[in-house]
Amino acid sequence: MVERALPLDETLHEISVDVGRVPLRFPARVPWAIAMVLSLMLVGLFLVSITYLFARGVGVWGLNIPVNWAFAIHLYVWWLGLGHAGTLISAMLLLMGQDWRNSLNRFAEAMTLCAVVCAGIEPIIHLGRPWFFYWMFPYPATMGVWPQFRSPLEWDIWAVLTYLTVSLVFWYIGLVPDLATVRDRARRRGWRVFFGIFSLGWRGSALHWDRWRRCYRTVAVIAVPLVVSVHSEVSLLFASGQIPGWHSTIFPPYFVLGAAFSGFAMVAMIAIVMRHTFQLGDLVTERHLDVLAKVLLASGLMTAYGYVFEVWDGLYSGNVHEIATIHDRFFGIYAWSFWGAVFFNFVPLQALWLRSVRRNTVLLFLIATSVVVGMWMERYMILTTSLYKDFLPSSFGIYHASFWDWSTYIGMIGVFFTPFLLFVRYIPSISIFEDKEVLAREHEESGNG
Amino acid sequence: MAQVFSRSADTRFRAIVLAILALSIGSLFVAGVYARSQYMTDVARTPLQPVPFSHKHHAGELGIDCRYCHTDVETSAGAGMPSTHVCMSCHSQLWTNAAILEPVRQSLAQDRSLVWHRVIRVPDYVYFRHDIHIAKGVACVECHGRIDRMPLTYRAKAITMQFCLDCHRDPAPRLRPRNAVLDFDWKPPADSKALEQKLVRLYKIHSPEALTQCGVCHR
Amino acid sequence: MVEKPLGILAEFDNQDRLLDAAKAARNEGYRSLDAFTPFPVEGMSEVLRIRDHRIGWLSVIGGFAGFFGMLLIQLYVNADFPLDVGGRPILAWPAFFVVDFEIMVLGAVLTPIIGMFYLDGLPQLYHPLFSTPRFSLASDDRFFLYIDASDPKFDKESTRAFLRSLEPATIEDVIE
Amino acid sequence: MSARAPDGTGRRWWQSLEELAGSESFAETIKAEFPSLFEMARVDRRELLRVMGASLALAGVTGCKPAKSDDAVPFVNRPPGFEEGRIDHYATAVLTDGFAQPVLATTVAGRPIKLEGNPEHPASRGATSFLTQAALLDLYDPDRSQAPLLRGTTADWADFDAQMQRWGAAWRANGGAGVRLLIAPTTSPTLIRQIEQLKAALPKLRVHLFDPLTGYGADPVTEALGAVQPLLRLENARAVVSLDDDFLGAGPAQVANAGGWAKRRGDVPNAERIRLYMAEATPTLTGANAQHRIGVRPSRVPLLAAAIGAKLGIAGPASGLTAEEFGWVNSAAAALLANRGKALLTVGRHSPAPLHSLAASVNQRLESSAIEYLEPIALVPDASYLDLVRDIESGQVAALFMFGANPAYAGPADIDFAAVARRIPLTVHAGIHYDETAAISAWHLPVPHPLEDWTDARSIDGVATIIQPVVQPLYDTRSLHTLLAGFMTDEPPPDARAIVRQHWAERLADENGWNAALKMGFVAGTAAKPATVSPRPMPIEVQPPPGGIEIVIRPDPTIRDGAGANNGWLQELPKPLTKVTWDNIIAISPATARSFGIAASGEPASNRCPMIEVESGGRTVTGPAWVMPGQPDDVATVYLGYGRRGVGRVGNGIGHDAYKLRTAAAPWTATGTLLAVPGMAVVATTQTHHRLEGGEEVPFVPAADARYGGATDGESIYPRWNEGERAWGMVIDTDLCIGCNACITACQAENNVPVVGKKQVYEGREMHWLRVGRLYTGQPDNPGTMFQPIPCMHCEQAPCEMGCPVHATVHSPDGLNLMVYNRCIGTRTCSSYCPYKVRRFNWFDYTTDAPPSIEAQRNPDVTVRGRGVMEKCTYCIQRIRGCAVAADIDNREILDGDIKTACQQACPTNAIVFGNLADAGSAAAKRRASPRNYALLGELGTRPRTTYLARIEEGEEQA
Repeated sequence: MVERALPLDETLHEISVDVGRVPLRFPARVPWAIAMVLSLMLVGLFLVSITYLFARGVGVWGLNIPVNWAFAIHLYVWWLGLGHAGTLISAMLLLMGQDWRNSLNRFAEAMTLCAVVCAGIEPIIHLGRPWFFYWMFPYPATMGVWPQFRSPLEWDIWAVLTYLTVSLVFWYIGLVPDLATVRDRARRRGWRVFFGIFSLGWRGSALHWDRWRRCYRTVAVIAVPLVVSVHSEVSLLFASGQIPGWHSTIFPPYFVLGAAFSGFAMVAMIAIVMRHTFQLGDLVTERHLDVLAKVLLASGLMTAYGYVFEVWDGLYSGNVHEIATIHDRFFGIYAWSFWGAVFFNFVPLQALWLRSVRRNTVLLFLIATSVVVGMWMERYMILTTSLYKDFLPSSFGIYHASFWDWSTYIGMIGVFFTPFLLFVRYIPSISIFEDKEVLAREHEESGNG
Repeated sequence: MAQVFSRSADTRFRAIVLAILALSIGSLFVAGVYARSQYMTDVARTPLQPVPFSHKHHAGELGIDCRYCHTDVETSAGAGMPSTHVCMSCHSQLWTNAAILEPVRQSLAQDRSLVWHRVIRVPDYVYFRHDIHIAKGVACVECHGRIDRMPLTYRAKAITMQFCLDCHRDPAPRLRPRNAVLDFDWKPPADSKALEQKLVRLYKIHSPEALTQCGVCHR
Repeated sequence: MVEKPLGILAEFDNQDRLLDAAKAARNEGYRSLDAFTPFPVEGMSEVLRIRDHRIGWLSVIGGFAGFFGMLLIQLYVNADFPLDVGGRPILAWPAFFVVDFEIMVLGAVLTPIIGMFYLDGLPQLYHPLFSTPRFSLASDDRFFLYIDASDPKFDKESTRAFLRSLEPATIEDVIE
Repeated sequence: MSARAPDGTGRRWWQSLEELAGSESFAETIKAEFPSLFEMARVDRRELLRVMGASLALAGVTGCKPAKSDDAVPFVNRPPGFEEGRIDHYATAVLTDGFAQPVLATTVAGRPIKLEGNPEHPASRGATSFLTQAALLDLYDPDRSQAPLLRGTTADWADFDAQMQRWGAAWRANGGAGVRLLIAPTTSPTLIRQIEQLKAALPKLRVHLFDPLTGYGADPVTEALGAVQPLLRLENARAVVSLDDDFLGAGPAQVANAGGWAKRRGDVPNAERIRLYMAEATPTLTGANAQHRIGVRPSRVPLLAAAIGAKLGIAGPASGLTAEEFGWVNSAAAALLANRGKALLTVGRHSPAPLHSLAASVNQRLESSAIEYLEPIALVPDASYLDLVRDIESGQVAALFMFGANPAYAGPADIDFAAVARRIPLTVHAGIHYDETAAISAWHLPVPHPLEDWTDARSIDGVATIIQPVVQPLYDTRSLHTLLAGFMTDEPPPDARAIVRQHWAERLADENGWNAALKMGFVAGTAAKPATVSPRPMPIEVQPPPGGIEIVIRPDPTIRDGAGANNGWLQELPKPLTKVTWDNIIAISPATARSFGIAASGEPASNRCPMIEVESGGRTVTGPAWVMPGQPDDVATVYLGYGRRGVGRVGNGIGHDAYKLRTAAAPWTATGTLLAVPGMAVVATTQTHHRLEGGEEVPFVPAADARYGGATDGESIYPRWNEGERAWGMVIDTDLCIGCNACITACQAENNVPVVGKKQVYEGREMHWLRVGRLYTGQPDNPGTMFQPIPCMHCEQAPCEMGCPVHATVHSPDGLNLMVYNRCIGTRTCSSYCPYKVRRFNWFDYTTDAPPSIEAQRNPDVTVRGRGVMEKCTYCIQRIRGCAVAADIDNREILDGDIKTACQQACPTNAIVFGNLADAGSAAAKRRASPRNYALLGELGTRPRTTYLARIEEGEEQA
């Protein structure tokens, strides 16, 4: 018989307690505090970096002509990619009726939110005149000039905004019933007011549940094509240019798969950490990690196919510039990023064929980390290797990341973790009622069987 | 278990939510209004000049030709500000010791320029030319308003890009025969449409596409 | 003095018993029923005859509005200031549809959610039910059947008796 | 566009960082930890203020709000003829090595903003060299010397006059015994006349020439041919054999030579085409444009000369040629013989006298119409610099006046001029900078820039130009004319105009003639008369090749002898072949490099060069080793002009001083050794990539009428836009381009293109709107070299426009790819999408705090770009709009040729043609219709408005 998502000995009440205690009687104060301090320091670094950036101009980064896009844009793609897993897990797997998602979707979605926020910041700070970013929106200006809707950049702004909003509301309506649960578990008045407000007075009425279900599934149905569209549009930001290595039809699927890949890796990392820190072993079981690892392996293989196809595509084109770019990716000065991507995204991954590895949290964590690093290199590779040598030798140039490139990026990691840490601290980070649903169903089955 | 919130909590809570929504949307609206407000466009701003010069008196009542002082208006980008000498060519005879003209006399005596304060100035990335507008029969009044009725000169129109575009998109109604360009009291004839078409042909007015391409004003 | 309750709440310890109770109540002829559960109970909607398809339609409407609203904006701005952009046509439909799609999604997501809260009458921070001592367990592991006083068949005593016949864990009046 | 930062708060805020950056320990730690942060921390005060400017702009989020109205300050008495924003053109000239470069100076509000060639002038025909273009910036150089200095402390002209009167009186008494003038080359008739008069008044006074560009001793040309001025007439040449003569390179004759050369390139039948045979010791522009080039060690050049002479039966037989040399000599000699009358043998200015003598006799033998010998145009000195030094050492010199000469820097290394000069009681230096020599002179006198004061000069064909000032003198300077006049009078000397006018009194007696000459820009009928030359027969001594490395010493391709070292435009101008900026390198051949373990990396990363040390006669210079394709093996070329100490903030302390290897006896060559030394140098090059499969960008056709099947207008799914009556376009003939870079400097001057400095160029952020691509074909040891100017293509289906989210770059109905700076938010998508990478970005605020004098140079018709916006070639839209408005005002059409872009106007070979493609009669349309026409990367379907004409490589012809 199929393995259960949750152990039978768990009761509904225990679920409420297990999850509810995290915000209410916070178990891991010390590690949390340490993490928070660290990520706040990173936020500080970020603030210093962009202050200097805004004060002097984007020249503080190592950018130049031809390589006038690097960290900011490649990290934009990377962050957004990390975000994708959240929506995929909660929406796609919900529609597929995958029970195991219910223990993961909540914090996966939270992770999505944080990642999308980071992704949204990157393109704005990379502007030459960021204080005019609002010119990208169609508002009736006294200039009488409007945005240019043929530009992939314009598409991206809307895509990211939509994605951010949708992820936010999807996450929130899923959260409301759980907030109600915590509200009712809470003893201190402060907590009860806090959760009371944010649970909007949810009562669990059958009528509400009915509407809620319809709504939640509707959003889920729409969210899936949205996710696909978002990273497709990001890929068009490159594919719309004629630069060798970008001008390829493989890009949309290639980007979406890569995104999902890195995202699942990120989810796996976070799942393992949280499971460990908050003793949620009963809810995030080895099975969850196992399934996660399988998905990781699958999307990884597809991404690998993407690499193969991209190379083949370039060679098959017979276009000297395309072939030159492939050559530079293999042997050029940025070859490290190409081979790095190939190695980190493919080699360690193969260990996941083994069940024992899939269920070994330490190994899985390491492999996931390697994937996140690998995808970082891939995005970097796609940008620089195409830009630094495009067509005319007289325009070739080299790019070196400057100190401020790195400080902005590392600081951004703090921007990612700070809200996420607040989330795990104050909000039920696992979907209580959905797990109860699963448990109840399993009791049924066991009762009948 | 007891209620967390009082009965009135709902009302207050909903009010707050609505207020936040209203504020966020309202602020955008306000910004739009602000951008068109006199504060931003400087309409009706009347800078204090070293001499309270009255266009109403000189151009309106005395009917002195604009070009008597603004000599370059037909031949160059700027209209040209009159040199002290020009002022004194009359005021060496008239009002020779009027107190308000003291700065002018001083300027001539000490050979120090009068410092006037501009009423209209476009940003330095906008390349406006008076000569071409005059040549194509666009009257002073279109941008400067009824200068001839201004005791003290002020900005009559909001010189926003939209303002320029409006005319460049549909120049015909703003055209008049060249000889009427400086005439503030000019009235279009009965069949103004016919005249417009005639002028458009006569002055070879370009198409709106050509007139609204960015390179016309921005380089 | 004890005034008329708003309704009566019967507590059950699992969803099957709740479902049976709800069925029974309907058969008894009660109509203004409601159930309060920690999670959406399979089949409850059918039992209580809840058929509300408005959410789906809201989504469709929102989607359409978003798509065509954005398309209109795009058409307007390109008509208002037509500019030659890389020799591309003024009406670049394929390019426009990308953003239209995004806004369609936005509309199709926001309207049903806003609609849901509106129809649910949420947020509603104060509710008489919250005063009922054991109601807080509705969000934990207890399952409640509720018969509202507005029900024509509602009678303080008989309804209580009927509910007791369903052998709930507890029965409580919901007091104002 | 960006608000200025008021001083105060901003400064204090940054003070700490600045102090930090100052403190040594901090710097070290940082350097160790983060090199790039260290770079950042070394911001100077100007940078800091610029920072604040930018940040305050950030604070004021003002969108498109017009600036608050500011003051209008009219004249008290309006000068007659003044008109607001009126643009005037004055015919005048600037100087290159003393020779006039005729120009029309464009002035706005009484200040010159651009120099354009004088189309009337026979020598230049309206073209200019990059040196002429850059001369404008010298005028505005903020580091120019601004007042007389007595031993380094500011003095008064009155003090000097008082002194001068005492000296003058004394010298007139003793006939000027011991008085010497050391003077830089000049062709000024007035000055030459004055010197004659002076020598008449002071018979014992002697005049010495100081010209590091020709050497320090006796002039070899004069030795061989007597005092004559050779003038090439390449338009008459069919076969040219050049022995190390870089006649297309930088110099006073560049424009004329390039013009003549171009008359026999491009659309001429192969039978008329010029064939160029070049043997050179180090790659030069001329070699790059030669069909038959060999690189030889300098010691071989006399041998080759002898061999050619032998072929033509002039010199004795020469032996010991290598196979390659033998083949080259045969074909060269054959070509000469086959083109009697149209053949030319020319040798480098620096060659020893016997070679000049041989060349002259060969050309006479061949009755060459491609060279003329004219009566001397430049001042003929009494003696050389070496004679002067000898006299000083023998204590014969009492007073030395140095006019424009800088021996303390540009003298040979084996003469320590500073020490020598101490033996002179009185030293007076007159120059435009307080330079190395000024620093060791008693008096320093600032002289005006030619655009500031009256003088005159003659162009290489001898035609005299009266140089009229086009701006009030910026500083308290005094012209050489006045200074010289001071020798002969006790009165306060007359001003330059009086002297110049007086000189031309008889030729241009009446004011009309004078005014006509001023208006025209030259004095008619002043061309130099032909001189009869009888070459002194001299034996060519062929030394056996010395052991070790042969060192070739050449002037820098852009700043030359170092006089241009403080000129930002020249410093940032990529050297034609190496594309190096802000630096001089040591060129060695690929093979030699390999022997030192240095490889020419194919990657752009290679602009870090290993250091190498060149030693000769115990003196050494150390510089970046540059692997130069086409450089002969075992030859190291060093370039003069760098390592300056006394020129100014721009030019001081960059590069290495190659004069250290120069000896008085052999100023152009030396022998010595190479030594690889540890360390890498950062060399800022704009094109590092030595790709040898060029030719894809510049295709070949066998003849002018041969068709090249390059796609110009690829098929497109989009309907055609803008079929207006005006369709601007540009066609560039790659067969005419010699890669001289005049277009780049002209563009920089016209379009307010900022100078960004070495670090920025190294980072890949040069701002030139127009680059000249350099392409190599064939083998590294002797490659074919081609040049391709690449401005914006103004694609009809521009990828860049598609990428901009805010309509900041769009297309105009007349086919311009517009860049609207004030709408740009700096996404840089346009540049990412641009296949030609012709866009430039303001990474920092490069303009806000430029020195006032630099701001004075700016073109008021071109927006000064602020920080964070993209910019690029606009086809000089300000000129297009100017013409269009003028035409519209009087309801006429724009005529073909009315509008010339700055690059087109400067181009000496007419390689660039701009015009209305919709008008089939226009020069541009005609060229575009040429069978050689092709679009760069046309296969991308961008439909460029800028197209090229394929290069012609005619097959080997039988002589």
